[in-house]
Amino acid sequence: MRLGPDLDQQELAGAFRSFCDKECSAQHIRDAWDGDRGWSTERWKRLAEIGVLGVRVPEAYGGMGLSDFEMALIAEEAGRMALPEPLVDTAAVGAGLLDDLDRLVGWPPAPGWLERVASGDAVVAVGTLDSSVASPGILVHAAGEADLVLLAAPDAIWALDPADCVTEVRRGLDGTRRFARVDLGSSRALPVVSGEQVRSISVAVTDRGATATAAMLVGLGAGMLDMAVSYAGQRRQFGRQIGSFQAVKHQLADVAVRVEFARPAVWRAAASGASGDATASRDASVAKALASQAALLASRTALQVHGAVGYTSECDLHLWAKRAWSLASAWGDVTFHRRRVLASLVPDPAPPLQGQAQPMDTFRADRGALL
Amino acid sequence: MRLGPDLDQQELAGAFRSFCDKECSAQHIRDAWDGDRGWSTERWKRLAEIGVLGVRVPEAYGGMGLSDFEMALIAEEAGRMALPEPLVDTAAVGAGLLDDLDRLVGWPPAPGWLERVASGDAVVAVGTLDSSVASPGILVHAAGEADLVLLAAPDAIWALDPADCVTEVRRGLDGTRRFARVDLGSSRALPVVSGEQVRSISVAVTDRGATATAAMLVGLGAGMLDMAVSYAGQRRQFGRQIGSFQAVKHQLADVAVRVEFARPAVWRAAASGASGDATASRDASVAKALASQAALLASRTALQVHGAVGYTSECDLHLWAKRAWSLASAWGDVTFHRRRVLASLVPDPAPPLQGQAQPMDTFRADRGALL
Amino acid sequence: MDLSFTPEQEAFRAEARAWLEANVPSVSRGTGPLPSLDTPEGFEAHRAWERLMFENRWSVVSWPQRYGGRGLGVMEWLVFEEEYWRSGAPLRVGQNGIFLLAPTLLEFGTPEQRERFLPPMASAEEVWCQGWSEPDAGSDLAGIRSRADRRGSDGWVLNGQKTWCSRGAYADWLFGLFRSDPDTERHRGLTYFLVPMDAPGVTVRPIAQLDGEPGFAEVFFDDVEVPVDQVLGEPGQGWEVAMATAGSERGLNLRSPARYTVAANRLVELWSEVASRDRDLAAMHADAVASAWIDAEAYRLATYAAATRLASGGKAGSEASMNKIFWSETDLAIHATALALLGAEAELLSEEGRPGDWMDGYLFSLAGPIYAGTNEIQRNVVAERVLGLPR
Amino acid sequence: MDLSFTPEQEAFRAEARAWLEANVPSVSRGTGPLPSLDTPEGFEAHRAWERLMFENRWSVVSWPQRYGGRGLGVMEWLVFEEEYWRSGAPLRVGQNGIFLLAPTLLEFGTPEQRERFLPPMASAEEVWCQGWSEPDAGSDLAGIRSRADRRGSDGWVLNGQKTWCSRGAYADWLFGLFRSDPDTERHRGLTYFLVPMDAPGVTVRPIAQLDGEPGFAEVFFDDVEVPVDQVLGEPGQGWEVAMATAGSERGLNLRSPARYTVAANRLVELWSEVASRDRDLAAMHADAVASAWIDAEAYRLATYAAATRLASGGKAGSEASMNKIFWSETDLAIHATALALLGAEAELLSEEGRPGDWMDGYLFSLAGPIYAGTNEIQRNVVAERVLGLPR
Repeated sequence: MRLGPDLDQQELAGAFRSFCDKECSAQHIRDAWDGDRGWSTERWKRLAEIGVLGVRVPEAYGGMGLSDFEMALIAEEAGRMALPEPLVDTAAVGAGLLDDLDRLVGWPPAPGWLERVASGDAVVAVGTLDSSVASPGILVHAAGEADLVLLAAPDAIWALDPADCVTEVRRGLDGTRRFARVDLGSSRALPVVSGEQVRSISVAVTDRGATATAAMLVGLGAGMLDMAVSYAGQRRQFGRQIGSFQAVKHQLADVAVRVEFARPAVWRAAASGASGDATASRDASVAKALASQAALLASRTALQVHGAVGYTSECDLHLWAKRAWSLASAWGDVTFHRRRVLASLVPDPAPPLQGQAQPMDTFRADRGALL
Repeated sequence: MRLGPDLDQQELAGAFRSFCDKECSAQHIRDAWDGDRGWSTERWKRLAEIGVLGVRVPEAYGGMGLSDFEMALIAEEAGRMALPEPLVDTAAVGAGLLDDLDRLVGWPPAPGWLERVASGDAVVAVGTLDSSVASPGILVHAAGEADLVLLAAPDAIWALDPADCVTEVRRGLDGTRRFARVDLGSSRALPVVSGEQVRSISVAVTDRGATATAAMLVGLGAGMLDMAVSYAGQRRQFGRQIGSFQAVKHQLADVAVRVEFARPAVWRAAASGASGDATASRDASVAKALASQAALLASRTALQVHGAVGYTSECDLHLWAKRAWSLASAWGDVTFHRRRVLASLVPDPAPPLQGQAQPMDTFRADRGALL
Repeated sequence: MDLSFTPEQEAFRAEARAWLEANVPSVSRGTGPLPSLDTPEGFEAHRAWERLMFENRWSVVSWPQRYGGRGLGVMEWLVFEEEYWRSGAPLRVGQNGIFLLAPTLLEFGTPEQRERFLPPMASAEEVWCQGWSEPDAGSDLAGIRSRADRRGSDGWVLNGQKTWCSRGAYADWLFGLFRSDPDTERHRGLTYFLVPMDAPGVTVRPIAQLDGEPGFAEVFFDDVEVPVDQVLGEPGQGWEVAMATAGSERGLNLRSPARYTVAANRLVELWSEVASRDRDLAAMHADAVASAWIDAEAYRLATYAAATRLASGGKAGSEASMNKIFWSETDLAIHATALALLGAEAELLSEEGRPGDWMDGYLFSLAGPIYAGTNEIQRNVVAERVLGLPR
Repeated sequence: MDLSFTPEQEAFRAEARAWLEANVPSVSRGTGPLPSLDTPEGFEAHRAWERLMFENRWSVVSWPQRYGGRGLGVMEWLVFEEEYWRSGAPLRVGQNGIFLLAPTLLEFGTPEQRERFLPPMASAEEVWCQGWSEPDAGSDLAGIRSRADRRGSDGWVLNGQKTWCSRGAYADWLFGLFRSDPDTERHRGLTYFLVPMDAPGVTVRPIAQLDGEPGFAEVFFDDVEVPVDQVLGEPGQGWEVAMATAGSERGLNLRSPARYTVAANRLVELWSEVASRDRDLAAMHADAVASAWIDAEAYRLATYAAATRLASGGKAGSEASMNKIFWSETDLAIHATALALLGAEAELLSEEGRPGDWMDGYLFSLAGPIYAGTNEIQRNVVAERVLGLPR
């Protein structure tokens, strides 16, 4: 039993942290807000160059051949600096699903797409559907900027050209996140694969999305905690640093506790996903519930500690806070995942939890719990 | 529009407060714990002498002829001193139901019982049932010490001799509260009244029980807050009174806020009940939810502020805290009443709330939410 | 104890409701909703709405008639507020003047000052912003360093900087605290000034809030000359005057319960919609929804109880700090619960790039525990002044 | 990263489970449950259980074999704890000695002290209680005033009073801190003593806890003579030695995750029963139940992560304070949620006058945020030592 990164893994995360420190400042994020797509195609190329986009692409296809676990370490660092690029969508969920389609289904285009992901030549967006019955269209993050849109239902998976299926793009409160309406009906595409074999692949999509997003939320929480601690150490009122007031100390200590106790759960979920453990779905939900809760508490507390300064968009804090709010409901919010955990624990799913083991409709079922 | 006690009412409450100060010390409560019935028959007589047991008994039957509102003011003071006698059961709920049976049903024995209540000659206990189908027996507070047990179902009301229906008496964590199992089946009694006309009388039983108990909880909360403030002003650690630490201050300030904002809701519920307002049930539930929440927060915080001292049964605090825990689930707990409020607000009761407007089974449906 | 309103109050309610229903800017009549009051066009649209209200004597019902009010009591004001919020009428662009400065003017102002300032305030011809906080004096308001120096017998000269002035980007006048005696510290030696924003030497820098709009501003004073009759109260008495305003800000005046009860009722409607789609999901949120609604109701009832005390000659005191904690947390709870029900949908912007109503309300509610003295400060006040805990 | 246990660990788990299943006092075998360990008969029954464990080498699996252990690592200890709590075995009457004093003895004790004290501690032949707090030194532990005066070359004399000594009513030995240098203040000049409770001059006054049983005691010292070899560590070094014990108390040693995961699983079972009766009521509590279970799981995972760091040569630090906050609040959440599900039933006493299991657990959990340094103190530690906020 080992739970935690080894030295190599720590080094990998540390190297990526240095990259983010240099290449993803708050000003970079503001530039991304102002841009057409919410993130930088140049930095995307750089992410490919340092290998991050191919972390979980097999070496044979130009990737690093690592697992969801290393991906989670990377995602935490990305969260800490609020990296705007669709890393989770493409490098974690997209690459993971393409890898499954290659290994388990033998879908011919998969290797090509995996190569393009690793080289930074393709953005992949992934959405999930409750059922394969065509819906009036669901909103999928980053699908508007993607080269490939994958949709996973319990009994079918589609690979779509965004040009055929995206009907509109909406902006979110976080300026780096754009949501495209994907209309399966209008694309008239046939599924890549369908039938009972699809279920476990689709469940893994949700689990991977939840876990990688949870990792990013832990990083966002840690980042906001750092900002608040730093501000509380500088700002003076009543002749003292406000961080010397017990009320401020205790609020920040509570944030530290929630963030620290979310991290091992993310590690566990990522490792369970990587090794296909029987508890992988429950572990992912545990991680996402804890990480969302931690990041929401961090955002709420950091805003309060910053006072009016934090209420301005001149202060960088809101760039992190809005990302946290968005990600807290992405890939299932706190309520969704708590429900899923409970459903996994009762032998015969009790009535209040029926139907909860299904992958969710990416958007409508994404319920958020802000503080 | 006036919401609050007038001068006469304030005076009534003030006089009763003086009585409690003199005749209900913590030592008196400890004596009650050790006694056979959990309270004092001598003090019961004294309560009758000062008129408190007949507050809402008509003057014609020897009472003060006042309303549920004055009763609530009295109950708050009783809560503040953690008075052990079954005041709510007999003087609020019992007298209220007997008054209804007299005025609305013309039940011949009602005047006699009301006279006995006012004179301190009778203890009345009241329980509620989901339906008139005989159950294996429900637990009713104080029924073991009562001279009359009234049971209210949506379609029938029974008046029982405790000797015929009480099958066992159980003790609670609060040593002043004893619960008797009342077996309707074994009593073979016929209802005093039955049919559709009963429903509103039975609903009023629940509302009156919830409101008077809420008043007592506000008093208990205020009492525990006083104890904690007083202790925090005396106890020194690190060379300072612990009440000078911001962490202690803020916890106690939060208790003060919750207690202060529960009180007007109790006034409103009591006044609505007294005047038979259309919103009386909702107002009662609002009051009980707020008061239970406030008293539970007060008990949790007072225990924490007292530290290990408060964890002993040598310290008086536990006498108040255990009463608060017990009353927080008596006559419907926080969850029960929140559900009832929500059910009253949605025009067509939404599925999650069906069946919630019924009076509850006194015991099984009493769900508590401790902090 | 009497929970009913008088026939006069009921008639007043009916009149207010009818007027508001006929006049509130609305989609159905093609007159609304107004653009955000933190945009230039929105500000002017809100000003026009205030003027219409003033012309019909709805702007300041509790003020004396001579200043444009109806001379009504606090209960009638609460009734009006219930109807105002119920009607979905716009946020009040003049609120800082009407609800914060006006009570202070009525208490401390000279007859001439009241005549001069109250009517144009009520009509929003002159919109006021508050100039209290400074970069180093936020929660610690007594740390004010902006200076007022006496110039001759008939004037003062102001220098310094104020910040977080809500509506400051577009306001016409500012009321603010300045240190008039340089040898004093903390609460002493402050003076309360009324300053036109177009006075020479005043510079405004708008600041974008969380929603991206310039909801507040920094205001710089560079040798701004102010005549002596623009001092409110006595020179050096500024703290005492300001505390009267702060009581209004935290207490009943600024935050009438109706805004929360209306929001709480909307929350229940939202929940009811969710319940019709997903019964169990709704049940999982039922506790939070009910709790938020109950707290809004508690605030409403506590306000009636406070109004009852005031009507009997009682005086508002440190309970204002309890109010502030309670309404700000209730507001947050209502909006956070709504966002939880909406899920990811909550974060979508409109085509114009504006947050949806619930998100907008949530962003606004986040400021509640911060402005008018952070809730941490209010808890200190409750602990020390209400409970008597040692400082 | 390897989430599986080694074959040796799995074999150890199986052995532990089999032994516990065969030996844990149980209703079905007519051997349990044991009476409360705070009653005289319960104390002796728990002592006998510890002796049985010791005889089968299950009492202290992570200790060196020479003292009665199996010399196993922290991971094996966690496995054993999981099995122990899973089996429903009794609370450990010797826990203060085994989990708090023993690690300190192993770090600071002389070889003779270890030989003398560890084996009878492991067999519960000698049960230990902690003598740290004093009436005026609770959270402020450095305020200790009980004195140790040197008498000749081979002994000390103790005077003063200790309080909140858990198990103090029946314990055989006490480990405690005394001020050995009267001229010092706060953390300096303290010495860590090991004192037999039957020494002349020791008086014990049991104190009833919330459940009415004497779970702790006051202990008075009146010229109690103690030889020099009953000092743990160097004279004057008591604070440093004590802090090692405190780290164990707050951290991993005293509160292994298994007790919470077992309680959380029981909570889910309870919820599941409620769900079969009232679907909507269960749904309204689902969030709290899931949240409590998830927090217990988070504590378990965080403990494995900490054990991984320790196994790689890392050292436990101020994270002990985070642990203490987290396990105490998780314990409270689990039990409070259970009581909410049980409703009024929760408060009923048994025929013997004892609280039910969930209420008993709730009462116990209420002490969690208080003992071993209140959570307020722990939050100070986290803020100042982990986050580096100014003192």
